[in-house]
Amino acid sequence: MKKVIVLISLGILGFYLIDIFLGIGFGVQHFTAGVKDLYLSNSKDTLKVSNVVTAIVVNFRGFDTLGEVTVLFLASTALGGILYKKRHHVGERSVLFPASRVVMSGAKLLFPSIVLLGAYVFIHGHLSPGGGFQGGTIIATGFLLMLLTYRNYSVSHNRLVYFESLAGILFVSIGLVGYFSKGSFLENVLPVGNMNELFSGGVIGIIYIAVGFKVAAELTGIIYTVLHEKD
Amino acid sequence: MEKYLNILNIAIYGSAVLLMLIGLYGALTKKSLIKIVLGLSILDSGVHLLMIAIGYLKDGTAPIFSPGNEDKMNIMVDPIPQALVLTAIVIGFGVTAVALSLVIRLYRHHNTLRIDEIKKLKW
Amino acid sequence: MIYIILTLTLLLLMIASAVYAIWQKDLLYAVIASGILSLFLSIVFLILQAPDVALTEAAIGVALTTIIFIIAIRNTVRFEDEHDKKKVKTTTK
Amino acid sequence: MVGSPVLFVAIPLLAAFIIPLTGMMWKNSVRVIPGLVLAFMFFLSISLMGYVNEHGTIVEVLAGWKPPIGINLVFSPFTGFLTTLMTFLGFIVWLYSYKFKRNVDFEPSMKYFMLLMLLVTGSVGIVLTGDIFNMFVFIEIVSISGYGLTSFYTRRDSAEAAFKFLFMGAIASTFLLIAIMIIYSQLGTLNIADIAEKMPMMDHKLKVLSLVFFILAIGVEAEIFPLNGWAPDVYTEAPGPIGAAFAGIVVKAAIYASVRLVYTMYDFSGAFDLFIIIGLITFIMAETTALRQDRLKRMLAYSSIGQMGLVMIAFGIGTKEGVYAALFLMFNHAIIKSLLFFSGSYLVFNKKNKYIKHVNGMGKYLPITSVLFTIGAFAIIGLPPFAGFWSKLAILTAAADNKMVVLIAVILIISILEAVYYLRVVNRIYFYDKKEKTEPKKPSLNALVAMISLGVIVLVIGFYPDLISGILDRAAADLLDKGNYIKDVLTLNK
Repeated sequence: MKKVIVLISLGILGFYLIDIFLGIGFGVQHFTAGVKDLYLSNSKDTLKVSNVVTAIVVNFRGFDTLGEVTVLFLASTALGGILYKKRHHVGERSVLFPASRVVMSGAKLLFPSIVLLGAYVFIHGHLSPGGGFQGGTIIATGFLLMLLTYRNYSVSHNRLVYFESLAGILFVSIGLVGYFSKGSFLENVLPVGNMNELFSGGVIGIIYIAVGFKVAAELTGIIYTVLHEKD
Repeated sequence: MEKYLNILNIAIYGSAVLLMLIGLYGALTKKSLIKIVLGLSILDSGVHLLMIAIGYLKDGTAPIFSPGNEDKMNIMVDPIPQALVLTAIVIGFGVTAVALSLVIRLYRHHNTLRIDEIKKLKW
Repeated sequence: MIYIILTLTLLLLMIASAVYAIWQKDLLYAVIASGILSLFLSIVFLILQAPDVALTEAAIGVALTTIIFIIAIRNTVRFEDEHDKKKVKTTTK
Repeated sequence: MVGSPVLFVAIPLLAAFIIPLTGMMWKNSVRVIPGLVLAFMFFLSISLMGYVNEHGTIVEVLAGWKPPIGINLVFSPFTGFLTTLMTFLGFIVWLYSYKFKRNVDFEPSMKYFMLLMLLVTGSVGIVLTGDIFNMFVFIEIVSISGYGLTSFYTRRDSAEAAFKFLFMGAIASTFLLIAIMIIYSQLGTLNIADIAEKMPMMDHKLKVLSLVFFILAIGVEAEIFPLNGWAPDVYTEAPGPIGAAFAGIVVKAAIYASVRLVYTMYDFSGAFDLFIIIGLITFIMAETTALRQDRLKRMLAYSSIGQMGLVMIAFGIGTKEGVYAALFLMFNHAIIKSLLFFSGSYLVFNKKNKYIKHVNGMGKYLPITSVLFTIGAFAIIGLPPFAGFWSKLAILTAAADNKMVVLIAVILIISILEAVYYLRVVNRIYFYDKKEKTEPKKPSLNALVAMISLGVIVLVIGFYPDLISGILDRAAADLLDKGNYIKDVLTLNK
């Protein structure tokens, strides 16, 4: 009975959604006076950032990103609170599968390159696809690989907290520097440089590196907390 | 070419909406808590696809001014939905992580994942 | 043309893995299916000219979400209808 | 200018990132710093209110990009009023729970205060922001801290309540994204003022559908009738002060969001009738359910939902008197409901299920708390010398001006129901004998200060409603002046 009601309401919802979006159309310019062109031209001419998505995420709508980083921070905080146990014994880590020697040496070989790849992705966030979130996630997957392969591989919790906090403080401080020197939070205070060079885009690169460290530390922390969750 | 674009139009929006409906169906009817969270994450994927599809421009290029690409501003796809989806994906992951930790704790209390055996989740 | 067929195939596979993920009683398989869904989704993002999003979806959707689901399954039960052994024991006692 | 609206968000986030570091060195900092931050936010909002009264709305540009490119924050008489109210309540909640969980481990208390601070920050962000996607981000911040705070007690069924909340919240956030994308695909902008200006260009059908998705999404946090299934559980299972924070802060922010959408962004009047209908259903359903509750916090939760329905009705009237009444109701509800949650949780302290019968005879054991609860109960019913009377009077006058006789009748009848269940509790406090042997817990000094200051506000506003009516008047005029909002944001005469 419940399924029937659910199906009927989903049918109604689906009908309206299809109706709306087919009406909107695909692959065409939907609006004439939107902000899209402003973003594109400002990113090219004012900020000299080649990856427009990065320019939007870090500068034009950098406030969203600050909120987003906070959401991850909150998620890891809430996670720790939810899974908290009174007697703070770190339980045995759940091992998903016993790792063979091949996997072990493979992981050892792969780990540095994964971290390097992640660092590359967030350092070049304003030039090529990628950025702090992607790079941070890639680094976190590297740690995940090590945590899964080696039973007694551990990440210092304090070190994660340091990275997380310092990166967050760096992000907000850059914003506040912009506020106090130029009058607007997160405003660019550094020279923008030339297009398609590593040192371009002013504070964007620095903020994305901070975001990368923060995301990497937070995601590793989340995985670490959940992995140690075994009765 | 018009005709094919039309097919893609229906296919992309249709599959995005279908993904959302499948996810919602799973979240609303399944009994297992993990299945519910899985449904929610599929629902999220559908919405993300929908958002990216709105920003797409026929024969567009990615919104990156890489060398040799600097003057293609008019045919670049819309970068704003992409930025929004980036934010939404990360937020979605945060919510999923919190949801799964709640699931683990519920399991610790009740030793089951079935919502019909956990009293308050019946509604 | 090939491009359209590729897109259609990917979309079809995506829907199929979503349906499989919801239908499958074995949660582990379901979660893997949803990871595969994310993989296809990230390729679709790439086709739709969104490389940034594709990268994020590949890293977060495919790797992290899947692994965190697997850890959750590891800590709870693997099958949708399964009751925990502890509980069964206490009821039989 | 003494400060700027962006500090409402920047400073708490900076503090949130610093707290884990200082917590390693000085453990007490995890509870002191959030309090300092909340106090700072309160004083900042007061000083900005003073500025706004003289010089008009402040529009703060972020990242140096003027709207519609960048995100902007709007501190107008209306948003400023709500910000002041929320930050004040946030500080009071912090003060009340300062000693909370003092004796247990360090980590949970750190999480509690951090999540509380970010809950207030997120709510203030929802109110101040002038961008719909930014609003989505803040709503998520509020939701996630809400999930964390709800599941704070590990020994109770709080995880269930939190999961229920999360389930609704996750679906709501996808609906919100859909609504945002519909608007974006039609108008190409995310700035509220810009959208409001371009709204006539939008197709009527899409307009209606996007509003429906918005209401479905925000309705979850705003506790609108079919979407409020999570609320009673969350209020019951969360720590007592968090109930107050939800009723006083989060719901206010969500109501603000829906009001901002309907009053400023959308331009068709049918939405106002929708508000009245939703409000009436919510009001009637919640108050009749509250009558049947046997747990104190659950009763307060349903009463809170009912009051929100009343606020929706008042906003739905749509005239200046209606908005004035709604704002007055919001103010009163925030103060009074917090007082009720605070004193109520001491009246049923240490009881497992917190039934209403546990308050029996508490008048003798906890005299001050009982008096404060009674003041709160009388005030929320709307008895004359208390603050609640003036807001009820305002809404009845507003309805009478518009000749909505049925509305007046319904509000009066439901108010009698409300009086019945509140007076029942007061009756139990004073005229029943205490049965249990357990010693009631005496409120600590900080909690007492928090409760008494709220009680004093209720009394003072009750005797001198003129103290606040000027602020409310300006806020109401500000909300109704849509053209001015658009002009302020888009032309930016800073």
